[in-house]
Amino acid sequence: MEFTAKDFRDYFKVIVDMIEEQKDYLCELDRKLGDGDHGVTMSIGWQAIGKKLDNELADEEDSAKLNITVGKTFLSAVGSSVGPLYATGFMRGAKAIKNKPVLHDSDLKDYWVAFGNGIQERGQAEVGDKTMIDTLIPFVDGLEKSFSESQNFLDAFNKAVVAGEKGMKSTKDIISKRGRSSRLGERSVGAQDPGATSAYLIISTFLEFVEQRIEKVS
Amino acid sequence: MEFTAKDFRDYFKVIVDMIEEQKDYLCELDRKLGDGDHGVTMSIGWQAIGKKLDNELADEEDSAKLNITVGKTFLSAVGSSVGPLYATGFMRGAKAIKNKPVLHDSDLKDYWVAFGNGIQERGQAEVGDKTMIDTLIPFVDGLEKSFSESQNFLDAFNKAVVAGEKGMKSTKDIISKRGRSSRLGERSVGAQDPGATSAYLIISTFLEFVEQRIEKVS
Amino acid sequence: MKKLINNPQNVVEEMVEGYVKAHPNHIKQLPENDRALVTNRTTKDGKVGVLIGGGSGHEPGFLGYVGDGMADGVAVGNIFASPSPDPILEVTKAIDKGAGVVYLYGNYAGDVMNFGMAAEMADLEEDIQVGMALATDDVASAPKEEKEKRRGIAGEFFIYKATGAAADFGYNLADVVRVARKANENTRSMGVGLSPCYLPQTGKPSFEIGEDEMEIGLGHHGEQGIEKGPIQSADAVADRLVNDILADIEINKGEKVAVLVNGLGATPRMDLYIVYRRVEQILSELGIEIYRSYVGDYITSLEMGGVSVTLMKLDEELEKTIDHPVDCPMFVQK
Amino acid sequence: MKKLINNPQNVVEEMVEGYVKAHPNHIKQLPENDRALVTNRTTKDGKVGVLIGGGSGHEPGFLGYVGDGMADGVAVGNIFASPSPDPILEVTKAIDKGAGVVYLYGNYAGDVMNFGMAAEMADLEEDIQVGMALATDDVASAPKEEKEKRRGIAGEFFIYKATGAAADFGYNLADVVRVARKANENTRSMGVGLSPCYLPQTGKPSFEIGEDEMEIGLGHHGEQGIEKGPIQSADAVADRLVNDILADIEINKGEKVAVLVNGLGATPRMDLYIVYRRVEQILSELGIEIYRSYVGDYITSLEMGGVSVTLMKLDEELEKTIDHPVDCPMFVQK
Ligand SMILES: Nc1ncnc2c1ncn2[C@@H]1O[C@H](COP(=O)(O)OP(=O)(O)O)[C@@H](O)[C@H]1O
Ligand SMILES: Nc1ncnc2c1ncn2[C@@H]1O[C@H](COP(=O)(O)OP(=O)(O)O)[C@@H](O)[C@H]1O
Ligand SMILES: [Mg+2]
Ligand SMILES: [Mg+2]
Ligand SMILES: [Mg+2]
Ligand SMILES: [Mg+2]
Repeated sequence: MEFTAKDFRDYFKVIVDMIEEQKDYLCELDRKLGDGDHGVTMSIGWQAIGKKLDNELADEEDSAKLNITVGKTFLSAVGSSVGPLYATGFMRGAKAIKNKPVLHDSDLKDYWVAFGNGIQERGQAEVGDKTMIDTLIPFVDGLEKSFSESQNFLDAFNKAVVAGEKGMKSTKDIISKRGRSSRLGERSVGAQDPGATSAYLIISTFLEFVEQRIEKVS
Repeated sequence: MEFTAKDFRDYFKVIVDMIEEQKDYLCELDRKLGDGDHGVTMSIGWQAIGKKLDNELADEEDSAKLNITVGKTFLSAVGSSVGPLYATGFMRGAKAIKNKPVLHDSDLKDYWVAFGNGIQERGQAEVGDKTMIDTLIPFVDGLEKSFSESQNFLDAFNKAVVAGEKGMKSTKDIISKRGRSSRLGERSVGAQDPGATSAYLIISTFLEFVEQRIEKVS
Repeated sequence: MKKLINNPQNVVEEMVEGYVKAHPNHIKQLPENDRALVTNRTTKDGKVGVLIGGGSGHEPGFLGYVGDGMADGVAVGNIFASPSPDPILEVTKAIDKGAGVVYLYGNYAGDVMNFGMAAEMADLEEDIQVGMALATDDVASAPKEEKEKRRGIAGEFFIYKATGAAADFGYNLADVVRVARKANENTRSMGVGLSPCYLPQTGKPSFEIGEDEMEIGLGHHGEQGIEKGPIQSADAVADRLVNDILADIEINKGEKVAVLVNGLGATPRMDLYIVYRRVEQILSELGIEIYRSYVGDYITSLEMGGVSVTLMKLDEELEKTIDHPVDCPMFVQK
Repeated sequence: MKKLINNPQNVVEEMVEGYVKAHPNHIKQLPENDRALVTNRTTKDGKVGVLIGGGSGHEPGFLGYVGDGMADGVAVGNIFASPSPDPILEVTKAIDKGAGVVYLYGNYAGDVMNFGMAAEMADLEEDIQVGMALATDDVASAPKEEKEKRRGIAGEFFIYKATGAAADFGYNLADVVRVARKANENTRSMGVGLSPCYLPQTGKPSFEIGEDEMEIGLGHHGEQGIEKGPIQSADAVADRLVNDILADIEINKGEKVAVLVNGLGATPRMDLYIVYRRVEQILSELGIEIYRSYVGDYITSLEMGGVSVTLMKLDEELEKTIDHPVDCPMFVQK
């Protein structure tokens, strides 16, 4: 599989639209656990990215540079909790694919592993804290494991997204230990974490994106 | 007919209870035309009077002094628009019956005429301004006229209350020219003036009070 | 209606008690009447006393404005009801320093009668000279031809500010009254209501309004305004308020104004500054100079939602009064 | 939801614009970043810079507290969202006078990460020393054993007050940070929510609450509290809040406190003073001396209804910081 800066741009544009659709749902989840703004925050951030994609980044051919700008733009636009988290994800991802005009399977794997691990490093959350880490670490672990077995990115990513989804759903049943919702204690049980949900949407959208691209090509 | 300080006290106590019953209705009328507090204001004032009647005034034998204290108590307790108005009514009434241990028909007529005229003097409103004056001036005029014809207080007061009632009802159809409601212009039409209503309640309660007393006696 | 109160009958007493306890260096209750509050600082001999007052429920108006540079005392009424003459008279006696006392209050039937009666008593019984100035700043409350019928709303703040300063400058009673009346003459306000307040004793909303409606020209006791309509943007509201004000008072290019964007109680500062932003734009476009701005809750109506805009046209004398420092429990200006 | 705004997307930009226009003598926007505001007055050379910040929607917090005696600059976030490192860094550069800068913010995941990133950049890229102090005053947000997890609410006001004064006294960075942390150590708050606020962009209430309910321990972004129950009297609420605070921090007879009764946005001053009245009674009964009181809207949550009580236990040094005069657009103390 091959993946270029143009593909990143197209993928990010799909996220821009996806976030607009999911905005209310993400806010609704955050109203139960936090301050009700997660959808708004994601929307502000991705709208800002959308503008960049159409302007400064319209002709960017370096995937790493594109990802760095995407991360910085998101951070500047939103601050908040998820600003530093997702920004770090994109910037660490960028680092992993530096100077590669075209990404191949193992580059893409490296990108997503760096993305997930970077977020964990930034936020210092553990699996079970009821955060996006509950999506991202199972996802990263699944990706690494499956890829080491099959050396096939698409196949491994597929399995990793399934693991991420399971992680996301698990946040429903656990007591929060991080972020705003941690103050709820027992009362946090029963609601799915908004950040875990947006993280899942970002990875599952990537899966759909590459699958559709493959369909088109074939 | 004979009327003493004790009768005044009993009458005023009936008003205390009557106002509690009419409180919400008077507020409701004021919500349409003013600031919605007329019932509250009347209640605060009459509750204060009620306390005085049971304490300092419990043994007061001078009708004039009793009325002066009632007026002052009302004024101190409420301020507001109706504080000075009703207080002046009671104080002018008191002046008209000074030094009379027992009031007879013509004294009672003088009392109520002074009551109504005093209020008009204080507020400088005219009939047709959509205030309590629309109740009180027809009432005073009716009282004077009928009394000069019959020299019978009860008969004259009866007719005067009917005139007052007509005046009160007329406030529904006129544009306000005084007080808070005057700013409404056309929009004040259709609502009955709260002060005209409380003034009517005060005089009609007096009528009921004396009629019942006569029944009891006879 | 949700309120953090105890017995609705006692809200004014308990508020005053809390207020005096919170600011013992600023203010005290007179022993003669617990609705009579005066500054706890010694005021200059020969200074004209400044007395303000009105119904409760407008906090910081009116008790919040007693202190250095503003009022010397306040008579506190029931909720939305004028104080009776008793506390007015007690404050008058307490703050008279031999130079007389000026009464500042809004043009409401109740206030006119009660302050009027107190002034008569001060003159007759106490031999204290009393001057009066009524606030009639609300342009929505009567047409220009009947200006004397207009009620006073947030513009009262500017009248207190100007009058308090004039008294501090050592002006005599006639001059203090002149400044107070000039401040009123030069001040215009207009407001808009979005959501009602609730009288504690009735628990009823002060006015009815639909989910998507606003009422333009609303009075600050919930008296109906001049127009009910669909809720508009902050800019449109600012345009309407400022334009109605400027249609009523001539303010020319190069002239200076003080601006007050006043919240009615429940409106976030965020919204007030968004309204201010547009007010500033309009005035700048017209070349009217903003000398000083006040944005916040200055005269409220319990938890009413909405905003009013006030402009005071300044001359040199009023500028000086606006600059004068103030130290009140609810308003401080350096 | 009824708001006086224009486009919900632009509320923060428009508020900041209005704010800067309203107070040009006090505050200015940095050309590098319009969410970076600094005092428009020259601060002393060698003075430690005081930087505050956080999400918008808490006005007067946080931008209202930039001025003489409080903060030198503020980084403004989106509604209820930490500012990003960019404006924090720009303010840091602008207010550093060679003595370093202290960051004051509430203990929220977002703020911790963004201020932390900015501090790293200030150190690495700009060679500016940065100290930090987090507000963790809300006793309802975590048990005593996990105090470091507690969020910051209205107590931030006292931390700004103390820290701003310490910086003005000429303390060095270490000492300013020490005072800031001591202020936080000595400060406890707890609040109660009666009605929600509405995020401008969603129009949704920040929390659900029944007509006759209140939520005790509510966070100031509408985060759920520790207990939802029937609405209680002002006295009962004050009892609960003060008792929970006093169970958490030892304040002995004869010791002094500063008191803040803070409205969350839509609560009338009347109600706040009624709550204050009871707070004062409790403290007086315990022989705790009230050194100074603040009653009003100091740190809000848009139009949320409710109140919080904050106590800061004072020692001699903190007393001096509390007495220090302040001149900010939204808070002045003589
Ligand atoms: N330390 C952390 N590590 C990872 N994720 C976190 C951390 N803190 C918070 N989050 C995530 O952030 C989400 C909330 O994001 P958002 O609502 O946008 O920010 P805020 O909390 O500032 O309002 C949570 O649902 C959680 O998944
Ligand atoms: N100048 C006046 N003369 C006679 N009655 C008046 C005058 N002004 C007001 N009123 C009466 O007062 C009533 C309102 O009383 P109330 O609601 O208790 O006082 P407020 O207007 O201070 O709230 C009006 O309905 C009207 O009848
Ligand atoms: Mg959130
Ligand atoms: Mg009324
Ligand atoms: Mg009234
Ligand atoms: Mg947030």
